[in-house]
Amino acid sequence: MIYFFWLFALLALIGALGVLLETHPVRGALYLLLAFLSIGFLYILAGAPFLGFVQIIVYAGAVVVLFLVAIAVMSLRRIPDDRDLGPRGFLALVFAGAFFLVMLALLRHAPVPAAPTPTPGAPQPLAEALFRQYLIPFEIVSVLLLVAIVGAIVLVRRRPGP
Amino acid sequence: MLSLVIFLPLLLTVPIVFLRGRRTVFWYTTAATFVEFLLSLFLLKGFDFHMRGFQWVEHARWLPDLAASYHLGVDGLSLSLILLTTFLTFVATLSSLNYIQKQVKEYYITLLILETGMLGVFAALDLLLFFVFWEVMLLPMYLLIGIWGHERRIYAAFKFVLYTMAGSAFLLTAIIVLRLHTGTFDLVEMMNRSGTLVPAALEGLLFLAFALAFAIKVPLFPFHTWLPDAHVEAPTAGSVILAGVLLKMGVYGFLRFNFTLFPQASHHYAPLFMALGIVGILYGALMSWVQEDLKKLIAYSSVAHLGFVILGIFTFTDWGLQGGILQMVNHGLSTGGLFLAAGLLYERKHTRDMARLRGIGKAMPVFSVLFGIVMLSSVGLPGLNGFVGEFLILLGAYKVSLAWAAFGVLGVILAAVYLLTMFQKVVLTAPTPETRHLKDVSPREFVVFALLLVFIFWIGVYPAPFLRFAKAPSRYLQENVKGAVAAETVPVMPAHQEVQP
Amino acid sequence: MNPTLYLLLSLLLFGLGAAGVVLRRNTLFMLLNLELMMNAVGLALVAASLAGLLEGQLIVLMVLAVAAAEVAIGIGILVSMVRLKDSPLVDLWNREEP
Amino acid sequence: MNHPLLGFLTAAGIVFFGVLGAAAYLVLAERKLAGYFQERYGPNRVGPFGLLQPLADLIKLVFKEEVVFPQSNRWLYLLAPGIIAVMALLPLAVIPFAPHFAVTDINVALLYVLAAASLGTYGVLLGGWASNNKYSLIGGLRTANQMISYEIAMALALVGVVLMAGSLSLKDIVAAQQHLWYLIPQFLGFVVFLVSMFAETNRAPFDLPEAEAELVAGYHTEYSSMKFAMFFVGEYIHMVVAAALMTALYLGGWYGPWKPGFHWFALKMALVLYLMIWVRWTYPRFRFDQLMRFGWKVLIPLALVNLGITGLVLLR
Amino acid sequence: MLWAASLALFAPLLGAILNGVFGHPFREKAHWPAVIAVGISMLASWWILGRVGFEPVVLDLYTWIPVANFVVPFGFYIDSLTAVMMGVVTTVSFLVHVYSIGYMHGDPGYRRYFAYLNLFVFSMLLLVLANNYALLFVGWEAVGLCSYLLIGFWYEKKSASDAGKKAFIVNRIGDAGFLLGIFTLFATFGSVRYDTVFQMVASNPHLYQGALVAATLFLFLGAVGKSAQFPLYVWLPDAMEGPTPVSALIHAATMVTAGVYMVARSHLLYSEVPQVGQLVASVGAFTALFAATMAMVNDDIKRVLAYSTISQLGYMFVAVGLGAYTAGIFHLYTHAFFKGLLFLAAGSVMHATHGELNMQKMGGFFRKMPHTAWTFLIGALALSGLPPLAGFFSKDEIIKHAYVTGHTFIWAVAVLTALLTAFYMFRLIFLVFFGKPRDAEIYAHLHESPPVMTVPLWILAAASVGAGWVGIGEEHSVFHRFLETALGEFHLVEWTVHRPAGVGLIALSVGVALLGILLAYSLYLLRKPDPALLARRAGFLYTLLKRKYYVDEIYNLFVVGTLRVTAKVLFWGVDRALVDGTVNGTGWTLAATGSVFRRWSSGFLRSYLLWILIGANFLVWFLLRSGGGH
Repeated sequence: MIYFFWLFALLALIGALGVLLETHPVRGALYLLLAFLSIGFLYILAGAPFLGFVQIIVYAGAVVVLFLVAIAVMSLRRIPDDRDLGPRGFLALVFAGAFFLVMLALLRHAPVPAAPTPTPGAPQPLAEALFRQYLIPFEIVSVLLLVAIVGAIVLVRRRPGP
Repeated sequence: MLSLVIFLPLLLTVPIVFLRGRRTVFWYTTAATFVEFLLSLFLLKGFDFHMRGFQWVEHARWLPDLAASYHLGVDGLSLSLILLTTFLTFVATLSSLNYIQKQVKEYYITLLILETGMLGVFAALDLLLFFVFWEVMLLPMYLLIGIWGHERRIYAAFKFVLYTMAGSAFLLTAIIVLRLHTGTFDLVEMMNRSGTLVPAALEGLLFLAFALAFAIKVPLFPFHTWLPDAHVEAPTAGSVILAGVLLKMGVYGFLRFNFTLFPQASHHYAPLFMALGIVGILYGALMSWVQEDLKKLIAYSSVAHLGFVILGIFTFTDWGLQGGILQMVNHGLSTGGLFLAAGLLYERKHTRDMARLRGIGKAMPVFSVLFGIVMLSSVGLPGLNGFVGEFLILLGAYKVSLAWAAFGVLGVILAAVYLLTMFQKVVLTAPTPETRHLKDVSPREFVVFALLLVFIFWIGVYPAPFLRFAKAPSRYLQENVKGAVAAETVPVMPAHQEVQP
Repeated sequence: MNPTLYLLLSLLLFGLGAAGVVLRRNTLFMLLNLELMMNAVGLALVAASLAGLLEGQLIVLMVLAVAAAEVAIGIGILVSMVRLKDSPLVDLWNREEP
Repeated sequence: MNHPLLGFLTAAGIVFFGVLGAAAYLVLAERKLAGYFQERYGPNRVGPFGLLQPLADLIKLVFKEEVVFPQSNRWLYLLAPGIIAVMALLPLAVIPFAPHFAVTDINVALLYVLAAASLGTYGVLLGGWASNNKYSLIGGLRTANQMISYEIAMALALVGVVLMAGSLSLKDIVAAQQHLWYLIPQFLGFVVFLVSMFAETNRAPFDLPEAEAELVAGYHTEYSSMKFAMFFVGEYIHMVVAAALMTALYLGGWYGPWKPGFHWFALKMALVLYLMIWVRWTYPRFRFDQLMRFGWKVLIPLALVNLGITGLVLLR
Repeated sequence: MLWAASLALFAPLLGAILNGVFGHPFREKAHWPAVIAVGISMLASWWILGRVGFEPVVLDLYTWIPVANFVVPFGFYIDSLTAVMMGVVTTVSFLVHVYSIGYMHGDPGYRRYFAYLNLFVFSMLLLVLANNYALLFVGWEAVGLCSYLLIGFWYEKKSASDAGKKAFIVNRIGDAGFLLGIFTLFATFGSVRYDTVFQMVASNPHLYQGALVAATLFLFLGAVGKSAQFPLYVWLPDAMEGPTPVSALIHAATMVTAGVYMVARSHLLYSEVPQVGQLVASVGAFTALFAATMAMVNDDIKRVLAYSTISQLGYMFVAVGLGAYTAGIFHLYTHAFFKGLLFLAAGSVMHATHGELNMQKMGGFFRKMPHTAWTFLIGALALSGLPPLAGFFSKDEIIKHAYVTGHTFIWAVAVLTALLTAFYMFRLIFLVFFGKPRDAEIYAHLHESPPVMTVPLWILAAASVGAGWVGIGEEHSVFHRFLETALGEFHLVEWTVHRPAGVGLIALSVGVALLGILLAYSLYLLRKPDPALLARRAGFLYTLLKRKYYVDEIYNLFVVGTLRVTAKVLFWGVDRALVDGTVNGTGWTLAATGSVFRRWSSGFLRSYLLWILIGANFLVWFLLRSGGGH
């Protein structure tokens, strides 16, 4: 069971690196797809199948498709040297690394307790919590989504005139 | 009734929006300010000049939880200034027919709002209400200078606002501290409890805070640099009102708040402020002597005149106080006249530089006579209004000590120096080709000056009715300060006996 | 299977994502990395749920919804950027030093 | 350790080959039925009544020449048909063909099915993109749009069923239909699910992407031989799986009037398949904008209404 | 009595308003309203002169300034002193008005001139009639104003308007002192009314010794300013820029005498403080001598007469200073007539020579202008103090009084000045009227002035002769007894020494006068010791006198110059640099700090992202430091 985790973790990392380094848009999107799928499976492995499949449906199924469609529609080409390795890029790497180390220190400083073996949770308790204590956030998120939809449409609508 | 007087100009601004044409708006506003002047005269009916307290009092709920109330009232001092305000605004409006070409409607609306602000300041008996009106009055003035001013108007308007705001910052803090100590904003209540109003140490501090805000407004010596710039850049009407009324608010503040609420501190700091007054007189006179710009010269001359007033009121003698209060009205008239003349010249020659205004005596004889009389009233020639005030102030100063009077008298000499030099440069020289064929005073402009001259001669020859305004307030202030000083230990309630003139 | 492993992975992913966003000049890849960062956060939350905090999963749902909305708007912006400047490069939109 | 895995593998093998065979013969059945609908015989030359026709087709496709043109993303070009085929097969793992016979059962089975459906879009999209020509690209995009839009409608319809059954696992859903097929209470849901199934499988009125007339052959224009076969077979497998799903969700699975068993399941599947073929050869094709408008403005609201009604009914 | 006084006072005011404001219709004949008004005023004054009784008449019209206990009435105080003054003022004014008709004929500002003249008469009468010091001050300054307007009458000429301004400012300095005097009086006596003040001083004289000294000194400072005594005399010579009739009226007969009148009016105060009196006398004496020296060398007729006026005023102050108030007023009375005559005669000379005043360019005018010449001669004789004429009686009385009261030094100075007076007057006569004409062109155009000018000259000449007789007999003369009532106890002041005054004294003064005339005769007519030669040998002394002791230059340099420099320094230094500097300074520093931060938001999008990342780091690092996590 454990080696499944390492497999998917590795795949996720490959995906992430791919997105980081790849210049060709479609290939970049596909690396991302790989990362999303592996994270989805990791969710399932972590005892949250509902979450895992939702992740797969939403991210892998819709978001990356959206990216691909966008790339296709705008016929984005590969931009060879779009990586900025000047002083700013270097600083970015330094601070990303620093952030990682700092978080690590924080992690070590406040270790997360190792939990009992995860029960493959059925969706019931999750649904229970979602619609009882957390009803309001649920409603707010729905409003947010509505706004996002309207926003996206307005943003991209071809305005008459120049 | 008092509220009507104060807020009528504000109401009258509404119809302006619907009028069309520069002339119609002009005649409408002139009529409006004239009606306002008549209405303020109505306040005189039944006004008892001997009564100590306030009359035409109006008291209404405003901010009960802050213990601030809409409390208006008038005594001799504020009534004289209210009449001066309405009269000067009327004269100023009358004089700004062809001076203002752009945004005419907005100009007249600002003027009327300014009038409301000013009247409010003089009638407010509630510290918070006073502060509100104090700020309300500031904005239209800023607009007047900022929009309809001349070349460096933005700088001047900005400086004007910054200076006054700095002052009012201290003013506000002092009012709040006072509110915390006395539990109310109401001035009358505080007056009844004067003496033990605020612990002694704090009294000095509060006095200085109030004094700073009013000193900037007066303007006293170190804080005066905004005045020349503001005057040079302001349009004629703006200058007339700025000199005629706004400067008096500083003095009014001293009389109404500093002396009534902090008698001990007033007495304690009197020599300092008298010295500042003297410095103002001499410094103002010297400054105006070397000026090339006509309006800047007149501005510095009002610094000198106001120095006289400050010298007068801080003597805490009957003559000093009554002289000071009368001199405020006189200064309004004479300096107002000077600014009108300067404005008139600017309308014709579009310059304030005396070098180019040389020798208008020949071309404009009538104007020269009018300008001469106003100049002489400003010099303080006996028989005209300036002399009566100055004489009393110096008399009061002499009562305090010969030295003060001696320095004051120096001011009288210097006044003659710089004003005559100016009059000689502008009027009494051979006309240059530029000034040879200038148009003399038009009937409307003549009426403007005539209005001023009537009062200049009247106060000069028969000042009694005007001195009556200041009788009761000065008596009260004098007793208040004397009482507080005498009773250093035991605060004595000011005796409430009737006073024989 | 313990949560620290998950957290470690999510940290790594987040770091890579963050570096990516700042490094890449092409807006598309910035958006991709951004999505990656959001997922890394999801992962960390799942790790938390592993450690017993059930609400973790719930929050992941929320994060997921937000991320989806964010992509929609991101792609919208990308489209209008390309439409205006014919290239997805971010640097075209820098405001010169006044 | 070996016991559960072994059982799992044998069941998977049975289902896989069973469906493969069914798909092959479904192709033949479609061509035969199309012929009868148009009053002509279908293929009857190869073997008795043309029964060996699918075998013949298979051999033909396999030996066709691999036409491969030079272009950058070869891997995607090759991967696309595989995705479609695999994604089509995945749902079979959770469908309960017989009372005690199902490859496996997970409590979020329906989500698993939905996931498979949504991943399916990639095959089409990547296929269109990789074949590097405008028509296939546009075809690919249109298919992707269509599948995503109808997926939403399908998901909402399924929610109705889940509400009634109270569980996401197909076994439980089928078990819950013992007395009352969900066809009746969820009729609206059934209609929406049926229509979206047609869209998901790109068949009949919704087969715009590879509509011959305008877009030459849609996303699989550039594919030939084995790869084309994968596409073609994938489509038919998808039909079979769709039918299986429909029977499991709405037609009560293996329940029947007398002895419930697999034979009822097979019968209902056949009926559904017949319905699909029948619809294909009668209805004209949708225009793309009509298709999208129908999907968003008719189907999704209908599904929501159905959801509303079931919710109200259940609540009371 | 009230009616007469008000009539006398307000008639000229009415005339001034008529001419000034509504004068348009009169344009050419503007002199009619003016002359009539002064005429009425003169008649009223003579009527009062006749009717004035022993007790002063105090009348109050209305209360001018009622402030607490400082109550200033607008009222009259009429006694013999007032009557005499009114008489002198109105008579001389009337004659000057008539003379001006001719003199100012054709001047564009004709109407304006007569308006100012009337205004002047009104102010002078107000000054004389006032019944309290404050109202006196009003008249005092009003007269100053009129002199400013009249001196600067031809304001196109820069020198004229400058002279006007100078006159007003110097007067103002004097008035400042006067003001302080009034304040001291009010402070000590609680009122400024003559009657109350005099009554309080009379009742207990030694009570207010200190205050009285201060008051009298300040008042005298005012008198110095107004009557052009040293050091405030500088404005009088320049005042000659104005029209000559103005000089005659204002700078000979009336305004300048206001100072003497004021001292005479407050004789009770000055008698209480003899030491101040002595100061007044010594200042008077010094000024007399000082002015006389300058008159000797001056070549401008009007300037010479101006200096002679200053010198004669010095004599009057000597008189009132030493307590001989009546003598002072008597000299004032006679001086008004013959100095007025001299000025008007000089005016007619100027009229004839079209404005030429330089004596060096004249000579031998006697034949061409007999009337002017003769009247001028009479005036000069009167001024020098030869027996039958007015000058002798009044001046001699002062000299005698100085000797009698033991002030030998002042007496000596007085006699010496008498000599110099005779000398410079006859120098003028011999240079102008006798000898050979030095400038043919001027001499050719000479013509006698029209009768309207010469008739007043002859009237004044007669007055110069006859005026003196009134005062024959010192204490017992008609004039003295008349003024007795007003100036009260003549012998109030007991001087320590009381020497008998023999006839020798009179002989000495007449002799001195004749000596002066003889010197002038020999020097300027016979040219035995040629004046030019003398001048060169005198060298420095001569140029010193010529340049009027450089007094004007000194004033300009020290007083005006330093003030102007300090003003400039103050303006640029304090106003601009210091105060404005700080204000603008604060503004500037704020802007500077602002711009530092502006650079930080560079507009480079991705650097913002970087900053976010850095920010996140610090956030977490901070969380770590503060004992992160529970």
